[in-house]
This record gives sequence, structure tokens and C-alpha cells, in this order.
Amino acid sequence: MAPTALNNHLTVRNLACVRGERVLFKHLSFELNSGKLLFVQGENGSGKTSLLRTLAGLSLPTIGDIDWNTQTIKILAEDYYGQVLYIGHLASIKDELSPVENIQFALSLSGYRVDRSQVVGALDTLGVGRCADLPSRVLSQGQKRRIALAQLWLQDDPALIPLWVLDEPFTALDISMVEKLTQHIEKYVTSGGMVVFTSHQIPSFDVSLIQDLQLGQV
Amino acid sequence: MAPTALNNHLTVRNLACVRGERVLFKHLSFELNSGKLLFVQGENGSGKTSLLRTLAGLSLPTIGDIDWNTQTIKILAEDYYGQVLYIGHLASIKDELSPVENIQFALSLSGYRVDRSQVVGALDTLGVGRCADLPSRVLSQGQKRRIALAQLWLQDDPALIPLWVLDEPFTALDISMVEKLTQHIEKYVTSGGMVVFTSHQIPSFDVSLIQDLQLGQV
Amino acid sequence: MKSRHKRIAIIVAGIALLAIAATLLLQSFQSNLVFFFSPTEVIQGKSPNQGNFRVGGLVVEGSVKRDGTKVAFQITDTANSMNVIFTGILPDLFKEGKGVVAQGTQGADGVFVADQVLAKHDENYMPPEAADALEKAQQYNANKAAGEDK
Amino acid sequence: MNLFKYASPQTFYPLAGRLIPFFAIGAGLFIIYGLYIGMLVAPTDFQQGDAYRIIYVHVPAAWFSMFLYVVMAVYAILGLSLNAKLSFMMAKSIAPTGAMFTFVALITGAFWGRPTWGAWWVWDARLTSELILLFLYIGYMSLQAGIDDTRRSDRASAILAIVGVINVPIIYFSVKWWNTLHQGSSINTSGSSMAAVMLQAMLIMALGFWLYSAAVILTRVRREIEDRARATAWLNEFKD
Amino acid sequence: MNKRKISTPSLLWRVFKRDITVAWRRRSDITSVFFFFMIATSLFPLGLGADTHLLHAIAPSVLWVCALLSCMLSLPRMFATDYMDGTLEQLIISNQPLLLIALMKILAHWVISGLPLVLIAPLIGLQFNLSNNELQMLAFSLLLGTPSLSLIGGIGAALTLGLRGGGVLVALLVLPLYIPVLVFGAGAVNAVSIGMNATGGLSLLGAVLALALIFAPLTASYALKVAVE
Amino acid sequence: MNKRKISTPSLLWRVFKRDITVAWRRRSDITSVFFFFMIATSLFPLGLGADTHLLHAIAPSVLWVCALLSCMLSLPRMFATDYMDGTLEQLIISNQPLLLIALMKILAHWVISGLPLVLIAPLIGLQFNLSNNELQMLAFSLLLGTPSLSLIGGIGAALTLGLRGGGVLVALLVLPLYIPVLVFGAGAVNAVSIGMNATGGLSLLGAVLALALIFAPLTASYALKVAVE
Ligand code: HEM
Ligand SMILES: Nc1ncnc2c1ncn2[C@@H]1O[C@H](COP(=O)(O)OP(=O)(O)OP(=O)(O)O)[C@@H](O)[C@H]1O
Ligand SMILES: Nc1ncnc2c1ncn2[C@@H]1O[C@H](COP(=O)(O)OP(=O)(O)OP(=O)(O)O)[C@@H](O)[C@H]1O
Ligand SMILES: [Mg+2]
Ligand SMILES: [Mg+2]
Repeated sequence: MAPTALNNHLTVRNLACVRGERVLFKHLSFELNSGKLLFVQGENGSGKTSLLRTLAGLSLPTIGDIDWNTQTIKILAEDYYGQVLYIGHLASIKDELSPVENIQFALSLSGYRVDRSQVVGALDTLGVGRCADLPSRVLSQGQKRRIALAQLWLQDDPALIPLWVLDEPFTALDISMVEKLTQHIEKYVTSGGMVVFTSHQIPSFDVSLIQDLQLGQV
Repeated sequence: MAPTALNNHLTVRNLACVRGERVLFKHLSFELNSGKLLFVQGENGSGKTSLLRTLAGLSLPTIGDIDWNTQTIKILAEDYYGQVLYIGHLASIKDELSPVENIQFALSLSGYRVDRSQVVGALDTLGVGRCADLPSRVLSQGQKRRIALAQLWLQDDPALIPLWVLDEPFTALDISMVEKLTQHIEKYVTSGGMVVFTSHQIPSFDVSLIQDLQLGQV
Repeated sequence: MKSRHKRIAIIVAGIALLAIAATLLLQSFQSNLVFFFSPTEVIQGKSPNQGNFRVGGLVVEGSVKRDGTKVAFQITDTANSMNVIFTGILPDLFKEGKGVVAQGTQGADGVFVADQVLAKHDENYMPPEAADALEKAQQYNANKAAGEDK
Repeated sequence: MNLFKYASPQTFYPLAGRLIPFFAIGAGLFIIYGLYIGMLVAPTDFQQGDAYRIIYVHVPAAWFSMFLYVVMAVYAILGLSLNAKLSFMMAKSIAPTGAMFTFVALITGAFWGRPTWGAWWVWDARLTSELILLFLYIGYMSLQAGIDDTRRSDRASAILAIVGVINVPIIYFSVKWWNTLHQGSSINTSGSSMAAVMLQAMLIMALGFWLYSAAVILTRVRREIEDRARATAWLNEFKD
Repeated sequence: MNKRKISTPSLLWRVFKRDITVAWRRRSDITSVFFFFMIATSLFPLGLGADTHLLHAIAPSVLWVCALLSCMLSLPRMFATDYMDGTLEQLIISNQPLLLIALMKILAHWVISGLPLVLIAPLIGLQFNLSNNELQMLAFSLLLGTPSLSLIGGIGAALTLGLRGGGVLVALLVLPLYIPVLVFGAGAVNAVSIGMNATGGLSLLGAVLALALIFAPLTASYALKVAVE
Repeated sequence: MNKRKISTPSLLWRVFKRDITVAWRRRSDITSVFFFFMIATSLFPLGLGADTHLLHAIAPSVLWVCALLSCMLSLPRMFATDYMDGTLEQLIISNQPLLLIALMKILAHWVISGLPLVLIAPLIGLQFNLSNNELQMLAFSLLLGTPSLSLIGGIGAALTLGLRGGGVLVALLVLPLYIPVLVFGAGAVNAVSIGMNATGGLSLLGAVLALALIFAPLTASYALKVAVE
């Protein structure tokens, strides 16, 4: 399947989110297509993370529907999850396993097997190739973050994984790394991928790709 | 005792600090007198917190001595601790107790009793008077931080508590609060107090009061 | 209070507690925390008056009477002795004149009905010849002593 | 000579490396010789027959289970009071060997108890307190393993080792203080109630166990030093 | 990218293997449950004093209760670290049913903390003077019963995920549910002791296991979703 | 500022009162230990079947072992929350000896989790057909013994502060040290059952308590310093 032929859409209709006794947002509707980047903005506590987790399938919408290509994701369940890559605040890295083992496991959860050499390649790209076989326990916070992001280099075929959901992917990264990640996301989107992300800093993406979503004005 | 009469000194001689297998700093010597502010600077992981904890008596120096008015603090023990106010990263606030109860307990640990009204007064100054009797569980991170700092308003007599050790006191505070705290610390120092603090932002203290200490150039 | 004074007070309290602990320990050694009781203790009523307990001592020479798997014998601590009956397999080291610990209940007739018999050997280790020689020597000494007494 | 010189890992590491082969060879020789005398030369016992030969393993193992615990506790005290890293490493390295000897004493005791007493196990004071010793060793090792930061794991487990040392005199004197099924001591200050050859074989075995402990413990300390100082330069001088 | 699809069994096997690997790398976790079992069982004879008969009579019950307790103590580990480091989220939105994944994790928990008990129990039984037949039945009943403990425990572990005071809370939730396993398990061994047929107890144990296999992964996986949401 | 000095006893009283207040506000903590004790003790009759004689004979041991276990389960609470929220640091650098402060916290722990057991135990003992004398001795031995459990447990709690898998680890460390308390405590009740004098066991319990009072706060406070450093 040629990347350009991809035409997926994520449709959100009349979504509301309640946490505790507070309504974080309501009447939220938008549509996202292949080749677009959704930039979710809003102040602390406005519900960005909550929205992304709902999109990823981690929590059910209080009110409203989310459809993936005309079918609601609640029904699709694993068939949908298999197509989404979600990277949240937590790095989901086991201290006892090495980075390579961690990444291989993470990929097998989406149903794929990759060779060690490929993983090491991705880690090299991210500048943490040296740590490939250390126990993850000894890594610093920033290194762990990079290892979690390495998945983006291994799951960047929009034909297999058409949607990335990234919660503050730029946190704890230094400038050169932010640059590299921006470019990689852009490449993925132009080759037909679809991305939802949040960030407190304004990233330098090609404006034509970006679709904005402002939360917090209930 | 008139504040101007205060003449305490904290002497650090040839101090070294080892954490894990790493030497954080060594050959550190300085002297601090009443009426001075020691501003400890250095990048992440350079050992600022470790130094402050050693000064407060929480960890023993690996090598070197710390003297309080000619006697080493190891021997003085409780007699020294009773004169120091240490506020670290953790707010030391129990979720089950109200802010007032928490503060009263914190003060009794330094051997003092204060009335409820005084505590509420201090909380008012800090803009959290409304929360005085809520269970601390429901407070936001920033509010907890302010409650921890309320002690500074209740323990600001240099004749009783001649030394404050403050680890990043400005974190999580908004601009007006930073201003207020800066002024309060300055007042304490000019009335004869002695302060050791760290911060990643440069505070606007009267330069003549400040004494600098740069860590991380071993 | 200066911290030095406080420390002294704490140490004094500690010493007082130590003294209490010591007296309590000494007191407890006079009572009975034991794996087994001797026949004398049983006769003095120091043993439990109901339920299972253990009796230990030496098997009286010539007291063992076997009847199939049933055995009857006497246990002595040299001062007193008591009758024991047991049904079952005895340990190999069960011998007249040697140590034994029996567990069971004491009937109204004073006979101890054992349901387990353990052999308790002493701390001597030597080859059989040496043991023989030693026994002979003791015999000889005993005879001699008896002779001298006369 | 500066005695403290040997208290630093840098000096100790090569020294231990030189000593280990001697200890290891000595251990092998003594244990083989001890077993030879014990199993083949020493006569049978007048009451227990050949079953008593377990003594040659049981008693030295029991001795070393207690002795090593005390040594471990002493190193723990030294470590805490002098802030000496090497002491902590010694204590840490002793524990597995001590636990092993405790286990051996328990197992051999059980196998000995079956033919002599007529029971594998009874809950008398000697046996119980020896079992507690095993638990203490295990607790010590688990605590060491459970804390990642070595400085803290050393100190925390040292505290535990010191608290547990109270158990050792209880084991030793249990046969005196309470009447137990376990026999009283055959060897004490007033001499021994064992035939000379038997005693001799047992002492040779004990010596063998001592050398074995030394070899194994020193090896473990060396490995510990390597682990902790992988980054430090001096180590490379002694490895090719 | 040169990636190959993997099959469902292969994915499940990886989930299982990963838990085992992690446990193996932190061996102290495994051994400490094991030793807890040994220590706890030895406490009872100490409390009882000398009576061998009594000891023998209560052995099945003591060993089974201690198996319950050790299994329960190791429960927080089943999902807690995955919850804290975010792996649980990834498990939930993996492309395989969470039900099966939860089952694999429960299975791994059993291998780590149930199986060792089955293996050591006969040795401990010796300290209580159990006969050969009884020892065999003890091991067999544990083999049949401990998987149910892990399964039922999985529900409790999932329900208390991330709660303060989780340890005692999980005990309160799970112990009452463990009672049938205890009654049938200890009952089977007791039956052998008094020379009766133990098949009744065993088949009930089997039934509990079958039921637990059906309902526990279902409930646990639902509880996991709730915990993460 | 209008501040008054407070005396050492007054400070210590505040430390004690605070722990009690916090526990009272989170009542589920207290009750769950309590219920654990009740559930765990009732597991044994379930495992044993209906033999009343047997039940009677094992009651002291079962009740004492369960007291040990419940006390042990509640140990992590003694210092853990203070450790996490930073209060422990403040306690260490307060102007009073940490030794005394640790003692007060241990005492509070006993009031929260030991004392309730002493009060409920006779009631549970009734279920095991214990006689009046035995019930009295049970309560009394627990009253004398449970403070030692809190004291010794304090050492374990301080040593395992903030560790992963702390629950099982604390069990491993603490249970062996609890054994003397168990032996003498259950022994005293057993002695009453078989019509013997229980003073031996009781005075040993007392001796253990005195020794624990000396060494436990010392060791625990040292361990706390190590944990925070
Ligand atoms: C599992 C059961 C046993 C345990 C835990 C055990 C434990 C110990 C310990 C700790 C010692 C060293 C104490 C000391 O040196 O005084 C010891 C010594 C000894 N044990 Fe055992 N033992 C057990 C069974 C047996 C049995 C069944 C026998 C013989 C029938 C036996 C015979 C000896 C002897 C002869 C000594 C040397 C005593 C001396 O000379 O000091 N043990 N045992
Ligand atoms: N389970 C919950 N119960 C109650 N309140 C909750 C729960 N989960 C989240 N909240 C609240 O919902 C609000 C939104 O949280 P969310 O994490 O979505 O914000 P955000 O926009 O991602 O903020 P940030 O910029 O800090 O990441 C917060 O105020 C949070 O306290
Ligand atoms: N117990 C420990 N074991 C090993 N390393 C430690 C330990 N405690 C601290 N460190 C390390 O020591 C270094 C100094 O830590 P410290 O908290 O003093 O830094 P800091 O200057 O306060 O940094 P920041 O600006 O982030 O607050 C860090 O690299 C930390 O990882
Ligand atoms: Mg967020
Ligand atoms: Mg810091």
C-alpha cells in the first residue's frame, strides 16, 4: 500500500470529560485525517492528558463518541488499539530489563517482532546506543525518555500504525533532540500518518500540517 | 537580646560529599556569619541538595567538619538542630491534618508552641488563610508549598532560630509570592539571621547581603 | 535541659531497664521452660496434670519387658523412677541404662502411656573397646571402693 | 608497618588474590584428610555404631554457622563505627557461607536425629535457635539484596546483623539452660569426652572448613570490590 | 522497517516470559515469599510447644493457611510495578484482549510465588511428622489449589491497585474469597490422615480452579481498566 | 512573635498525639488490622474441621501467631508516610533526641494496632472454647507481649523504609526476632491450659519487653537516620 493512498479519519463527536466533580470539557467535536497533526493546547489541568487518554482508548468517554473510519472505537477495541501508538507521561520502562528488551516487549504488544540490531539502530539515532544493554535502573530521567521515544522510529510506517498519540513528547529533551523529533514527526505525517500531541512549548512544524485544538474555555 | 548583637558563624572546613561511587564535591570550605545569605548555585545533580542536607544535620559529612560557633555540629546535635530551620523539597505535610495542625506540629518539633490565631495570621499573609482548616489532602501542590513556607513567618526571630536552610524555596510559587518571600528573607537577614539557600532562578536580593557558592567545578 | 543531660537521663533509664530485664531473666530460670520433665518433677507435681507432656531419664537396668510391639520399662533420674508403657518401634539407641525421652499422658494409676519414645544419648564418643575398658575400670574402682568401705 | 593500609580495598584486593589459592588448596587437603580419618580410620562408636560419623560434618558446620555470624556482626560493628567500606564488604561476603553452614548443620542434624533419636526434627531449644540463625542469615542477605544504594544497604543490614547476634549465645548455651533432646557439649573448657582419634578427625575437618570459608569469603570480597569499583582506575593494574 | 507480525500465542508467551525474567533479575522478590512461607509455618510449632501429635493434626491446616498468607503477601507485586511505570497502560491498549494478558500475568505470578511453595511444602511437612501419603497429598492439593489462589488474588490485586494501605486492604478482600480453597485443600490432606478418601476435596478444588480460570481473568482485567482510567 | 517554649515531655506527647490523630482520621487503617486478625484466626477452624479438642489445644498458638502477623502487616505504616512526605526529616532534626521520638511513634503504633488485638482476643478465644483462666492469661500475655512486637517491629520498619517489596522483606526480618515473644507468650497460655504455673513465661516476656525498650528505639532511630541520609 503506498503511503499516499492512506485515508483514515478519526472523528470526535460531542465529547465531554468529567473528572471528580469537575467538567473538564464538553461539546468537543473535530475530525482528523491522515497527513494531519492535531496540536492540543490548554493550561495546566485543562484536560489535555484526559483527552489523549480517551483517544488512545485508555478511558471511556463520559459523553460523546469517537469513531475510527466510521466505526466507534469502543466496538473496534483491540483492532483499533493495534493501530495506535500512545506514549504518555510514564515511560513504561521496567528497571530490571535493558532498553533493548523493553523496546522489544513494547513492540510485541502491538504485535510485531523486531531484531536487536534494529532496536540498537533506533537507540543510536537517539544518542543512547551506548545504554542498549544496561539495566534500565541506572539510566537518568532524560535517557529513559529517549528510550520510550525510540518506538517512534520503529513504528513509523503509517500503513501499519496510522495514528500516534503523544502526550508532551518534548519534555526533558535538549534542543538538538527536540529538533530531531520534530523532523521525524513531520516525516511520519507527510508520509500519511496522523498525530495527536500536546506540548507546553510551541513546536516548529510546517503550519500547513497543523490543526489546532484549544481546551479550557468551557 | 537585640538582633544587632547576634554574631553566629557557621564554618565549613574541607568538606567532601560522596554519593554512590561519585564524588559530588570536595575541599569545600567557607564561613558564613549572621546577617549574610549564602546562595548555593550549580547545575542539576551538582550536589546542592546534598550540601544543604549536610548543613541541616540530616546526613553526616563524608570528610570534613562543620562547626557552629566553634563547636562541631555532630557534638551539638539536638542543641544545633533546635536552632536551624530546614525546608526541603518535600513539604512534610500530613494529608490527614489541617494546615494549622501541620504547622503547629512542625513548630513544636523545634520546641515552640504557637496559637491558632498566629498560624492563621501567617497563612493569611501567604494567601492560603481560607484553607486553614481543610484537610491538607485536598490542597493543590502550590498551596502545600505555601503552607510549608508559612513556618518562615512564624520562626523569623534570629535570636531563637538563627539559621534558615532553604532548598529551592521559590519553586512552584507565582511572581507576587516570590516577591513577598524575597522581602521576608531579606528582612530576616538584616535583623541578624543567616540563610543558606539554593535556586535555579536568580533572586533579587540586596547584593551586599549575598555570598555566592558555586558547586560543580571539582 | 541540655542535650548532654538528656543523654545521661536516657542512659540511666536504660540501665534501670537492664536491671529489670536481668532480674526477670533470673527469676524465669527458676521456673520450668523445658523440653521434658524428670520423674522427680512429675512426682512432685511440677508436670502438667492433664494433656501430653514429656518425661526424660535413664532406662532402669533390667526393667524392659517386651510383648510383641508392646514395651514396658521404667525411667529414672536416679532419685525417683516411673513406669512407662509404649506400643510401637523403638529407636535403635534405646538401651537399658541409656537416656530416653518419652512423650505421652500419665494415667490415673501413675503409669505413663507413651505415644513416642526418643533416644537421648550422652555426650561420650569412643570406640566399643574403650567403652568396655572404661566400664571394667569403673567396675573395678567401684568394687575397690566398696572393698575399702568394709 | 601501617595496619590500616590493609583496610583499604586497593591494598586488600591484591593481597586477598595472593592468599586465596593457599586457602583453597589447604581446605581441599584438610577436608579430604579429615574425611579419610573420620570415615575410614576412626573406630565405630560404642553406642551409635557408624551413624555417629555424621559428627565430622555436623559439628564443624554447626561451629562455623555460629562463628561466622559473630564474625559478620563484628565486621558490621567495625563498619558502622569506623565507616570502613571493606568491613561492610566482608560482612556481606560472609553471610552466604554462614547460611550454607547453618543449613548443613540443620540437614546433617536431621539425618543424624532419625537413626539416633528416632525423629527427624523436634522443637527443642537447640534446634529451634539454630533454625532462627538460618532465618537471620536469610534476612540479612535479603535486606542487602533489597536495597539498591550500597551505602544504605551496607548500613541497614549491618544493624540487622548486630541485632541478631544475641541469638548466638542462646544457641550455644541452650543445652545448658534448658533440658533439650540435643546432647550437651562433648568439648568444653574442662576437656573432651571423645576418643582422641575422633576428636582429632573432627578438629581437622573444622580446620578444613575454616580454610574453605576463608577462600570462599575472600573470593566473594574480591568480586564485591570489583563490582563496586568497576569505574576506578587502580583495579586495572591488577587485571590483565 | 523490517518488522514481522507475531501470533497471539507468541505475544502471550512474551508477556509471561517478561514477568518471569523481571522476577528472576530481582531474585530477592521470589526468595522472600518462599522464606516467609518457611518462617510462618515454623511459627506454629513454636507456639504449640512439644506435642507431636497435635503438631501432626494441625499440619495440613497450618501449611495451607500459610500458603494462603504468603500468596496474599506477594499479590501487590502482580500488577503494581506495571501500574507505576506505565506498562499497564500499554498492556491495556495492546492489540490482544486484556483478558488473556491478565491471565498470563497471573500465571507468571503463580510460577513465581505459588509453585515454589508446592515444592518446599513436603520438606516442611517433614518437620510436622507427616507420613509419606500425607506429604504426597499435601503437595498435590497445593498444586491444584495454589493456581486458584493466584487467580482469585489477581482480582484483589487489581482492585487495590494504587491505593494507600493496599497491603492490609488486599488481605481483607482476598482472604474471605480464599476460604473454599483452604477448606477443600486442607480437607483433602486431613482426609488422608484419617484414612479416608480424598477425591471429594480434590474434585472440589478442581472445580474452584475451573471457576477461577473463567471468572478471575475477566474480573481482574475489568478492574485493571478501572484502575488505569 | 509570641511563641512559648515547650518542654520535652510536652513535645513527645505531641508526637504521640499526632500519630493517633492521623490514624483516627484514617480509621480504615485501624479497622483493617483488626479485621485481618479476626479473619486470619477464623481460617484455622475452617482448615481443621470441627474437632473442638484440637481447636482448644491450638488456640493459644493460633491467636498468638495471628497477633504476630497482624502486627507485622501494620508495620509499614509506622514510619512510611512520614518518610514519603518529609516529616521524618523534620523529626530527625528536631531539637529532641530521635530516640525518644521514635519511642513515641512506636508507642502510638502499639496503641493503634496492638491494643485492639489485646481487647478483642478474649472474644475470639471464646470461639476456641478457652476457659476463663486461659482467656485471662491470653489477654494478659498479649498485653505484655504486643508492645515488644511493636518495638521489635519498629526496627524492621525503619530498616525497610522506602524499599520495593518492603512488605515481604519486613516479614523476613521481623518474624525471626518475634519468635521469643511467641514462644513465651503462647507458652504462658499453654501452661495455664495444662494446669501449670505460667510465671516463667510471663517473666521472660517481661524481660524481652525491657530489653526491647532499651534496644529497639536505639536501633530504630539509627536505622531511620540511615534511611533518610
Ligand atoms: C537438626 C538437628 C540438629 C541441630 C540444629 C543441631 C545443632 C547443633 C549446633 C548448633 C551445635 C554446636 C553447638 C556447640 O558447639 O555446642 C551442635 C553440636 C553438636 N551436635 Fe547437633 N544439632 C542437631 C542434631 C544433632 C544430632 C541428632 C546429634 C547426635 C545424635 C548431634 C550431635 C551434636 C554434637 C556431638 C555436637 C558437638 C557438641 C560439642 O562438642 O560442643 N546434633 N549441634
Ligand atoms: N481521577 C481523577 N479524579 C479527580 N480529578 C481528576 C482525576 N484525573 C484527573 N483529574 C483532574 O482533572 C484535571 C485535568 O487533568 P489533566 O491531566 O487532563 O490536565 P492536563 O491538561 O494534561 O494538565 P497538564 O498541562 O498539567 O498536563 C486536573 O485538574 C486533575 O486534577
Ligand atoms: N543515595 C544516593 N546514591 C547515589 N547517588 C545519589 C544519592 N543521593 C544523591 N545522589 C546523586 O547525587 C547527585 C547530587 O544530587 P543532589 O540532589 O544533591 O543535586 P542537586 O544539586 O540538588 O540537583 P538539583 O538541581 O536537581 O536539585 C545526583 O546525581 C544524584 O543522582
Ligand atoms: Mg498532562
Ligand atoms: Mg536539589
